[in-house]
Amino acid sequence: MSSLSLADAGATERSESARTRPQINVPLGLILPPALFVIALVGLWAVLSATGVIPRYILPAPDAILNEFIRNYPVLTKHALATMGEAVAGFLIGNIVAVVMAILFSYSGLLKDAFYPFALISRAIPIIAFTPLLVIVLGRGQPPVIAVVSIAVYFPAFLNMMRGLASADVDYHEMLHTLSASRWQRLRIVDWPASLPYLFAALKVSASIAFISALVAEWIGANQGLGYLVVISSQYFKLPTLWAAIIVAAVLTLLLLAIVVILERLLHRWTATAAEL
Amino acid sequence: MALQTEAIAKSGSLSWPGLGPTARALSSRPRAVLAPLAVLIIVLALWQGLAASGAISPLILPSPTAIAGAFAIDGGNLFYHAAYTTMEALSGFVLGNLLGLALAVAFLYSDLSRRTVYPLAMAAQAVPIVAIAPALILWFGNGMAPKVFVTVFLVFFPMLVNALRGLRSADAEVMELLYTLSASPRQELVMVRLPASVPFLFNALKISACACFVAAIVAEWIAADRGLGHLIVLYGSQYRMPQVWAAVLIGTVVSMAVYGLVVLAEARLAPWLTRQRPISD
Amino acid sequence: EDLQKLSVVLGYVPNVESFGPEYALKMGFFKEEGLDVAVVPAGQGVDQVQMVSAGTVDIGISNPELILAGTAQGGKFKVFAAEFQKTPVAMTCRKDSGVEKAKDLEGKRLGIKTPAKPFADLFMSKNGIDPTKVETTTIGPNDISVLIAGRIDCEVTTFAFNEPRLIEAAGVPVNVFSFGEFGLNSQNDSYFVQESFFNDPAKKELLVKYLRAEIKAWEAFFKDPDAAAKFMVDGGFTDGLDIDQQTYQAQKQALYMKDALTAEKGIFWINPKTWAETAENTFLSKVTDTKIDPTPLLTTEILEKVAPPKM
Amino acid sequence: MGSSSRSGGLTIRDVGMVYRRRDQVTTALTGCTLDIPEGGWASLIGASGCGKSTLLRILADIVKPTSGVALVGGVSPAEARSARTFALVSQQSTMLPWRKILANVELGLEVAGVDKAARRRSAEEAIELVGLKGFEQAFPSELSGGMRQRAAIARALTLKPRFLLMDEPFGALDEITREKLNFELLRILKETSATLLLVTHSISEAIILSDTVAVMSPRPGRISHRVEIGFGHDRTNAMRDDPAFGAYEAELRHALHGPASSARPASHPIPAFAIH
Amino acid sequence: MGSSSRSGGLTIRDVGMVYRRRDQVTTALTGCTLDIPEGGWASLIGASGCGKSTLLRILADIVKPTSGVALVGGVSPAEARSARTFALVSQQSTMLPWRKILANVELGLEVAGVDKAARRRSAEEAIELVGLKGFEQAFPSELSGGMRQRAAIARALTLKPRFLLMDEPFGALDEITREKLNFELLRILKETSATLLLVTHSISEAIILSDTVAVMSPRPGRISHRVEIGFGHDRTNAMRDDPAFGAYEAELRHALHGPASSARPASHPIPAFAIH
Ligand SMILES: Nc1ncnc2c1ncn2[C@@H]1O[C@H](COP(=O)(O)OP(=O)(O)OP(=O)(O)O)[C@@H](O)[C@H]1O
Ligand SMILES: Nc1ncnc2c1ncn2[C@@H]1O[C@H](COP(=O)(O)OP(=O)(O)OP(=O)(O)O)[C@@H](O)[C@H]1O
Ligand SMILES: Cc1ncc(C[n+]2csc(CCO)c2C)c(N)n1
Ligand SMILES: [Mg+2]
Ligand SMILES: [Mg+2]
Repeated sequence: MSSLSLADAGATERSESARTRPQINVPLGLILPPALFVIALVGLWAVLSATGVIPRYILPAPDAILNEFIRNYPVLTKHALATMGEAVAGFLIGNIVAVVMAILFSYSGLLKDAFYPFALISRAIPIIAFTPLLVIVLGRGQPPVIAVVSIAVYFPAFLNMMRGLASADVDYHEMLHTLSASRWQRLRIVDWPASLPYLFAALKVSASIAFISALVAEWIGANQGLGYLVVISSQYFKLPTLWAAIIVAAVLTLLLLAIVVILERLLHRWTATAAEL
Repeated sequence: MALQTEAIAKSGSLSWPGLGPTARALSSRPRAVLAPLAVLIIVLALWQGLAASGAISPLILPSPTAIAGAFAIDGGNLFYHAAYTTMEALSGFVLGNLLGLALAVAFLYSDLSRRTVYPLAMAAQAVPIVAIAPALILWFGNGMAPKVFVTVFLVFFPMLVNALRGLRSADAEVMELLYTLSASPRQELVMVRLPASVPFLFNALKISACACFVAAIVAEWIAADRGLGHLIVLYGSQYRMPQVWAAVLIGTVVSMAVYGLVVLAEARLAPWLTRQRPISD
Repeated sequence: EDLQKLSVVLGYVPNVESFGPEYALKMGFFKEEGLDVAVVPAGQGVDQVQMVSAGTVDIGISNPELILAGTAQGGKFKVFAAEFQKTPVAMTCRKDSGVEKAKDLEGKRLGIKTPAKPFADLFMSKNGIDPTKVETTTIGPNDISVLIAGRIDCEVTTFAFNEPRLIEAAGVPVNVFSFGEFGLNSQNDSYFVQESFFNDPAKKELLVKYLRAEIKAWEAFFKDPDAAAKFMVDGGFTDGLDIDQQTYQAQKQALYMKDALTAEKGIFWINPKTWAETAENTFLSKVTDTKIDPTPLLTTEILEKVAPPKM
Repeated sequence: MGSSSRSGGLTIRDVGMVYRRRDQVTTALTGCTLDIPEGGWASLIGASGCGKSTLLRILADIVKPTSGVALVGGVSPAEARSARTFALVSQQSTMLPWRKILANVELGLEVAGVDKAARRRSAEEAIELVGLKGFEQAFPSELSGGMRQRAAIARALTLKPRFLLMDEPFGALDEITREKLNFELLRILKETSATLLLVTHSISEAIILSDTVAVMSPRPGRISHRVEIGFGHDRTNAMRDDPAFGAYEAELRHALHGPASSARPASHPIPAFAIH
Repeated sequence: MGSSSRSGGLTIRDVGMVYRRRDQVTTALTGCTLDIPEGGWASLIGASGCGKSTLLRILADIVKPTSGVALVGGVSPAEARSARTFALVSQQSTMLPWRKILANVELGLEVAGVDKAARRRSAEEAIELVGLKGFEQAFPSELSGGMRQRAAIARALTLKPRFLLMDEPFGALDEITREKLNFELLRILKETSATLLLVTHSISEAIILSDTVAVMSPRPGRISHRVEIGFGHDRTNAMRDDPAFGAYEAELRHALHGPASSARPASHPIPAFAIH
């Protein structure tokens, strides 16, 4: 830390974990650096494409993809909506199940003893092995995709919540213990607030997993969605379509992340760090 | 009832020591071993019954005994491919986590890098591997490299997010102490931020202990001539389901073993995390 | 009136290869037969043999190798029609690689999709190619960019009228080696159901109605393949179909669907000789552990009732 | 003195406590015995690390003694805890950092299921009593050390417990605030006929607030001395002038520091007492 | 007294501090002025929440005053911090929970880049000094409150700083330990000619350890009184018997509590002082 920052550097440090950090009120300052960076990257990409360093049969030039967006946006929109629905539904289901499971495990020794290993193992199984089964049980279309997303997404939240629910300072627990608080009160008053930083870290991870797993699942068992579009367009070597679909997926991922970050700020003001993004 | 006298790991994950010292767990807390064992036996029995009843096609779900049979027929081959995948997965695990941690540290000290690179790292997570596989093969050839790349790619992000959060979780008072001691940023990192982030770091390691195998297998699934992913595709295309499930099972067991190692490492490296709570009911 | 439900899973993503089911559906031919048909598109990751064996769909359209492999693993199927008399499966090579005949493959680089590995080996051994002299790499399921980039000289497997066209469109001329001419013929896109389904007389009757309606669609295809391609592209069954490629495919495909047998018996006829060859190859390539006699699998009973046009 | 018709006070009988950490064993308490009748006021004084907090934590059912018996109101600490008969003010004045002061003070009543309006009222009263009015909406991190300590006292007071277990509750307070709170505490004890066990480092505070002062000696911690304070329960600040007060002080000092130190806390045996 | 040839002591000139929290504004300090010459010993006493810690935190460069100037050794707190001329013992005796006591005590020297053997030696010495021998390998959570506090003192002492800023370092200690450490501190101050600024709630401790006692009055915090203690730097416990000691006590009490209270800390205006 430079001596220039003087005391307010210390104050900033303090705010990071225990206090509200002053919000950066200039959205421009928030948006500008990444925007400039993206513009620079696209420029580089255009140059590399034009000079043939990036072959077009791998990654088309930016203008080809832009053209694809203009020409083909109804198709992209249709598939994007399908994927978004699946990813968001899976994200919600997976995370809610994870949180509920973590809570049950944290407060019931028997449940935890009996099922914790399986909760772990389920993540270690490659979901691809599941997909045909899911397609057969749930039929083709969105349900198996949502199931795959839920399974892929639950793990970070589950693990982080198991940890977060156990993370509260022992002193707090001793206090509640002497107050003879019920399990529910311990959860509500201490463990839940203490676990929020863990939960939000997990939600950010799973926001990214949600879309990739929706895409992979669509690749296997769907007839719509960006993953399907990726497969179809790769089967017919339509690279502009393929990359347009990828870009849409990436943007949607960022959108979901942004929602998580905003939620974090709203729900958890006392530890939220400004400008996570 | 008040506190139990033997230290009970505070963190939930600690008290189930993975595939580690089962014997010790059995002697100190038999339920932690017997209960899952009971669940396992019930599940296997139902599964066997279901498969035997013919309700589920053997081209979809083989019986547990058939899977066990696959090991007998094809064990050597399975283990050869599993070793290959393990090498890819572990390389990706190590490199990906180091990358994630390094990025988190960079983001911590450079706001600009965080604001520019973080969204892109996030967006990159949404790029389906199918789509970039041809590019990977083109650039990295067709050996382990592209698989390790995919694994790194999928592993670094959980570490990045958790590490970033963990590095910021240091207690304000402790940060103040280091500040008044005029610690350098590096000292602050090594002495406070990293230790404070240990619970988060281990969670990321646990997430990726499983994810690295899934990632390596998916990468092999696309184009590989070796590894469990290759076996799953090849055997799958021939409907040799017991072998497919055996390959899946090996992958699962090996990644659980890695998970168990992470758990053991955590208990070793972070003993202060085990301060015990009073047991209220 | 009461329509009877029936479902069919296509052999691939909807394209002119599956013109029959899609056109019959669109034109109401199935309805005319009293059928309510659900057409399930396929493509990457969809396995028709598994779906039929699990009862998820009634009719599957798939490759004989897969139907035989499924049979070897305990599936019980009945094959009642076949789209192709000659397999469209092919090896595609860059013209500039100089591979003009099979033997030329020696000293060249061959890209192999994982499921095609056993057949690639068989292809080489059947055609006197020393596999140790061929540098092989595994490629992705839809990967033609490696070939375009020149990292490999040839790849298996491709469809004769699909990938070659795409590769040439990217500026790389190719030679195509149709597997049928190299001892690996097979009746691709064979139509099959579970044996129990076929053994139910009421259901068997549905198959007759189904095939009758589909054949009616195929008659339209043969009248005007170009229009069929246009129908598939405009129908929006698959996003991103290309009219030029589909027109090309339609014209080529017709040649693969007809031969002496269909001229004598009718299109979609089942050729036991081809099946015997495929069964032999499936065994030789170790995809099945035993040599399967395909005869009990095959039936021309439905075809005989439908009496497709002889072309 | 102080003992009432109710079932019992605080009983500590032959309590021992051994902490095991990894390789090492710390014997924090051995053979501690102490009885405080219902309604009685007792203080615990002793050197740092001698086991005072441990004893309180045993009574509060946070740790279980490795030997001996502790009773709170005639029942085990666990039962007393379930019945919510005691309140503990812990040494580190624990506040939930994400709750504002008002919510932190309300916490005890909230856990006990008291309705919102009533607990708000109690909390506001207690906050006023400890001199924190105006800081209801501050987070704990925005208070000074002494203010946080007072908030913790306020939380315990809202509970109107039968037994008050306080671990150096006034340690971070200046003399005036401390004395004011001492007398507020006395008033409340009398109003509610509560039993008090107080850990303190101030001998005079111990005398002012107690019927019985127990002196603990360290390594291993045990109760080495007991001084009964004969002031009855009507206490005024004037009792400091009572010659008895000085005598008690001397006795306690003596008990704490050994025979030579009864005049002042000065003459304990440290090597270089007067520094050139 | 105490002032040396070095560049400067502690200077607080017209310092004001306003904390803003969300909607509310707390004026913690206004127009505080205080000079402590190099090598001088000063104490800060005052009511809980009057701004003592804030003042120390300003000198330690943790917070920046909203007005006025603070200098440590003639330079800004930030520069003093970089130059490592001061050590702070904070009110909450911060320990890194993942480090054992020895490592926690070594921390300051470790940060300063002192080699392993030397810092180990210093730390062990300091640990011995504060009476924590035998607890080097314990985690902070395994120590009593007073023991943690002593560990924090030990850490500061290892640094042998030019300026010692101590925020109630002895608050959680019993009288004996406290007094022992008082005199150890005096010895070290003399040995190192360090400058001391001590926050304490004990008037007698302030007198024993200071040349100057500054009295702060609350709301908003300012320095309302300064008492010079004329005992020189050779102090023994005997000074307690000096009539001057009593006079200083009375004066400080008076300054703290108002005119009526010079005799005892008792007569501050609380409503019901004597309780029936
Ligand atoms: N971070 C903060 N944010 C807002 N207000 C604060 C903050 N820190 C301290 N204050 C306020 O500043 C005032 C002075 O606090 P300070 O900690 O300096 O008091 P103190 O004299 O050290 O008291 P004590 O003897 O109780 O430790 C208090 O009113 C407190 O509420
Ligand atoms: N959790 C623990 N694990 C191991 N040892 C402990 C633990 N808690 C306390 N001890 C040890 O027990 C002894 C008594 O500690 P305790 O906290 O009861 O002392 P105390 O009398 O309250 O001291 P203080 O006045 O300093 O607060 C100490 O030696 C301490 O190191
Ligand atoms: C028009 C067309 N139809 C199917 C395929 C997929 N495919 C390529 S090779 C092959 C045989 C399997 O070994 C199959 C089914 C395609 N690429 N193009
Ligand atoms: Mg204590
Ligand atoms: Mg303070």
